[in-house]
Amino acid sequence: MDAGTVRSWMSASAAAIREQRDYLTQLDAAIGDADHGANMDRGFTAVLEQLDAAEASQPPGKLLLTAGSTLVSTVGGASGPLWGTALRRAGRALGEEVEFDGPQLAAALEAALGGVVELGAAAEGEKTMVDSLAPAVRTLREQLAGGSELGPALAAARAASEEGMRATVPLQATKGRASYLGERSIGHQDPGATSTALIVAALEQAISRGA
Amino acid sequence: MDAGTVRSWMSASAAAIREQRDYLTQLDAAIGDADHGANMDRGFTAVLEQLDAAEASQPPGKLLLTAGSTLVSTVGGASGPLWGTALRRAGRALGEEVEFDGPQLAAALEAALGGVVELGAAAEGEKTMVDSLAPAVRTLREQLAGGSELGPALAAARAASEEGMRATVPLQATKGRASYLGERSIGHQDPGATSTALIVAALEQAISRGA
Amino acid sequence: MSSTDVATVKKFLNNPDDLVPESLAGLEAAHSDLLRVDLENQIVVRRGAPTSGKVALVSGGGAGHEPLHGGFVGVGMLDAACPGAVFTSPVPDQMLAATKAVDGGAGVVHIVKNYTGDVLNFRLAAELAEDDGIQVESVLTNDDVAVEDSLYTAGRRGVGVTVLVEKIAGAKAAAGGTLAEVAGIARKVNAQGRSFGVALTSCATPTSGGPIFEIGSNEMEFGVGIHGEPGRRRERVKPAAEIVEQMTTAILGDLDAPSGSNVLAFVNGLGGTPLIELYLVYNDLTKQLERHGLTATRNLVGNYITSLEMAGVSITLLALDEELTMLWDAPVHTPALRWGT
Amino acid sequence: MSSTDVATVKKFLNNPDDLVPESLAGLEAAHSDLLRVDLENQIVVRRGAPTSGKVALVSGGGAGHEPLHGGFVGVGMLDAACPGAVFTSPVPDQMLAATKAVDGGAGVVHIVKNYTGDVLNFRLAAELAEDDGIQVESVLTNDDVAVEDSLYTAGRRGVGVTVLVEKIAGAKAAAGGTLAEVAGIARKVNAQGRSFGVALTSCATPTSGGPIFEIGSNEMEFGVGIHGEPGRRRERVKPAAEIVEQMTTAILGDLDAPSGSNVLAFVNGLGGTPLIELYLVYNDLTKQLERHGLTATRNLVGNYITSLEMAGVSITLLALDEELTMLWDAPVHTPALRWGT
Ligand SMILES: Nc1ncnc2c1ncn2[C@@H]1O[C@H](COP(=O)(O)OP(=O)(O)O)[C@@H](O)[C@H]1O
Ligand SMILES: Nc1ncnc2c1ncn2[C@@H]1O[C@H](COP(=O)(O)OP(=O)(O)O)[C@@H](O)[C@H]1O
Ligand SMILES: [Mg+2]
Ligand SMILES: [Mg+2]
Ligand SMILES: [Mg+2]
Ligand SMILES: [Mg+2]
Repeated sequence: MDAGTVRSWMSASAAAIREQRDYLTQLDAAIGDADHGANMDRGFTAVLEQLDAAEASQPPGKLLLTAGSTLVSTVGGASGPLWGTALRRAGRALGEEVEFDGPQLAAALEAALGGVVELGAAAEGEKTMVDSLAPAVRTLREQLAGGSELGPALAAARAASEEGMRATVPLQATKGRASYLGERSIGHQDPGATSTALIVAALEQAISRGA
Repeated sequence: MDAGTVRSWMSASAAAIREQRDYLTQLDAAIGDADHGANMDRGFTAVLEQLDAAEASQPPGKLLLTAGSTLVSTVGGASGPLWGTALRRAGRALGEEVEFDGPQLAAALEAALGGVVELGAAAEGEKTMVDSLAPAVRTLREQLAGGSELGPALAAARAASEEGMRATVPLQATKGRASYLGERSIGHQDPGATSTALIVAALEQAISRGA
Repeated sequence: MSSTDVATVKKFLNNPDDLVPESLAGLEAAHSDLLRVDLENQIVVRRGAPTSGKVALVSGGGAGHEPLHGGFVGVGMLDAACPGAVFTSPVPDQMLAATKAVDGGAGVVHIVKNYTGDVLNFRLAAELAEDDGIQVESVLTNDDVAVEDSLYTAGRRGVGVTVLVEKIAGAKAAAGGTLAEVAGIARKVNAQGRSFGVALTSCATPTSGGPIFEIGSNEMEFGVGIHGEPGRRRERVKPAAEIVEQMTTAILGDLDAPSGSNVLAFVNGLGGTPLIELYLVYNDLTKQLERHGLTATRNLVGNYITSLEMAGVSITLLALDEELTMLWDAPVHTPALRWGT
Repeated sequence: MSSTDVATVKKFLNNPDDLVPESLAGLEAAHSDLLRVDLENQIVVRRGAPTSGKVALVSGGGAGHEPLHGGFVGVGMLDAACPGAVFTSPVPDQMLAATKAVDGGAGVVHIVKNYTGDVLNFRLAAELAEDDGIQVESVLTNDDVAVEDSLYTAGRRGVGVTVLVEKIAGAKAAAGGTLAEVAGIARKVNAQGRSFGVALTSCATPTSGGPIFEIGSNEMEFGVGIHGEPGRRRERVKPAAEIVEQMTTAILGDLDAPSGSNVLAFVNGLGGTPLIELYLVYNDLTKQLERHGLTATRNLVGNYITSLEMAGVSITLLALDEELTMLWDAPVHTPALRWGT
């Protein structure tokens, strides 16, 4: 995997978010302020512009740093700094390498998760993007450690992130805007966990296509 | 006819307006500002209070003066000064007499109409209360002049006022708030003409009951 | 037609009939340094009134247009206001009580928006005041170009310019103007100002509870009044820049303001339109003014003459000269307009 | 549930995405004596900033709460404001640009409403500013008693008290307060202020076009936020006096203001509630204060921290002492708040 993989990941993420923009916003309307779709779409549109403008020779880590900084600079809201920091940490983890393998990818995603948790202080079960990102990272790590190929490992990670996303429905939010609702947040799927599952799915897609 | 006649006229007017309050307001919503029912109801409620408080010995003209002043002081809007002046002029026309006959009644109503026209400067056909009051006064005068009994003459006057009221529907308003609508005022019945028809009908009712 | 909820428009109310007096009591409680409320007569009177020798300004009209008029009682603007029931002209008794309460011997100017009810009631009040030996000059505002001033209407409605008349004539009175001078400057402001309003939704009066007119989710009332009177025509909603262009064209078609003139540009919210949109409208307006060679040397953006919770906006342009500019800039201290003090 | 029209909420707009910049351009055009707008960075900066040696105040947050914050940039209040998209926290780049534009060498106070997005973005901005050698103190406002401040929430939301913090800390900075003093007084205002909001209708963001929440024609959101976040519970609409009693009880249950205290009573419209109702609410509020032995020695009634066109009201009570009263009374000259100058 290389810079091309990161570029396709970001493209696939942007496309998925664009397609689900209204759905994400609707989810946010139910327990937040109805801007999550617009926020993420604005951010990933800018990411694609920045990556198009980035030199072709840039290594994958550098591209992720750029993508993360772009999210921080364009999204705003809670999701901007969180996903921005995540991608920046992932980029930093990949360093200057031109290529990366499965374990390096897993480490990068772990760093991403670490950034989210450090900034947002949410543990799993608080009805946030962490509920989708953490199981994905954990599953990828476990599958690779258990000897899985990257393809099936990523598929499992994607499934785990989607399961985590769906598992936010019965939860009561205790972080972010949805926490203001108290018990009324129960019964709704978290928008951030939903966009996160889309981004994880985009990663699987980018890598399986690239393979 | 005497003070009792005036008192029953005012009671019957108040009752009819109370009953049609929402209808009058609806008519006013279509081509005005949705307050005519409330205005007239507030006014006639106050009139009844004032008449209840007025000495039993007061002559009919005095009672009409009080009623008119009360309308001026409590209604506001266009209808308050207009109907208030109308009743005041009618009261002045009856003077200090304790009793009055058909021709005196007709003269009082003519004075009332004169007051409305003097203050509001509306001619017939401008889609105002004049379209209901003027035919009523004219018909009463003509019927009495033609030898009619008061009862049938008043019934004819009432019918004429109702016809005048209905005839406001196709008119374009050129006076009052409805005139701002231009052609869009066409097709709606004038609220002031409608309440006027109620007051004329109340007069017929008061006199026929008294008879 | 849309499927808007016609059943009720929700409001912060106790008894609907008490809205006006309870709101006035709140106004007095909040601004007792500036004014007092006479609840029996339902009038708002400037603290310290009457001022001997100063011409007094009284205005009034139906309630529901707040801050007009009660919010403009204070130093350098109105001496008294008489609010009627919502959208209903007050009665002559109120106007008379207000006139008596503020007359300082130099006469009283009645500022009357041109609606049949207001005109008739103020006419009766002026007669009564004159019977009491108070000199009254009535000034009619009739700036709404959405209405043709012709034999076929009750004349143009008084709308946005009323705020400017009250401010500028108030300054003239504070500066010691005579009754004729104060009335004269008020008439000049009215003559040099024109307005046009557009509504996106209807308002609802507290007693009726429901919207005054039905309007589709893609429609606007072009040329709406401030009492929920429907406008001259119903149009499809357009981009703000186009709406503002149409409004400006209507106003400038009737205002003597040649290229090179200075104007006061007043973007007024009708109550339910958020401030963020009013400033967007002001931005579009500046472009239109530029196109016509006009400079907005003064401006006012906000909710000053409203129509309850109606979503909508009106634009008023006032052709300025030095005198009007100076009077506009003069100190004013009222609940709703304040500067220089 | 009502049959309210969910299709669209009509607005004065051109391209929905341009609402914020176009509105800012209008703000600048209307108030160029007070402020300038840097459209590239989407920030509002006080004319004449930076003032050497003066502590600067920067605030920001999602747009849609106007006049907050841009309307409070000027003399004696904010030095800069950074609005994000509607209801979306601005990004650190804006906050950094604003901070740099106004730092006069004495440090910058960031006034941050307690929402995860605002907190995180301002945190990143403060780090960047400190990297640039600018001293930053962040002050969090979290006055909304409708939200429990517990492990189970992101903490209380910052609402009405933010306006009071900006005014009072602005006065402290204008009076030459040090960074620690200005931040200290800001924190004191936040600590002594509590708010509670109620909505009768939802607002609609320009991009979504429809209401954020559905609400029946007889319902209200009790404890609503300023971003259309539903409140803690849905209730049937009650008479205003009862609503105000419940709001006051919630606030006073959490505010240290014993009988005999002076308070600043702030009745704030959320955007779509007419002023006539706000004053009615203020009237009901004075009765509640009286019942609790409190005196409103200062007050503010109007639309100051809004939620687009939401019909609703919030009440903020601030326990006053001499210092806060004096700073509240100090001159201020901004588009939305002005006195003493
Ligand atoms: N403290 C937090 N940690 C992790 N994720 C969070 C946190 N707070 C909020 N989020 C995520 O952010 C999402 C909301 O993002 P968005 O709507 O873009 O921002 P905002 O809430 O500021 O409007 C939530 O659905 C949730 O997944
Ligand atoms: N100039 C006028 N002459 C006679 N009647 C008039 C005139 N102007 C208005 N009216 C009558 O007044 C009625 C409206 O009364 P009302 O709704 O109580 O007052 P407003 O128009 O001030 O709200 C109209 O329907 C019309 O019949
Ligand atoms: Mg959101
Ligand atoms: Mg009417
Ligand atoms: Mg009326
Ligand atoms: Mg947001």
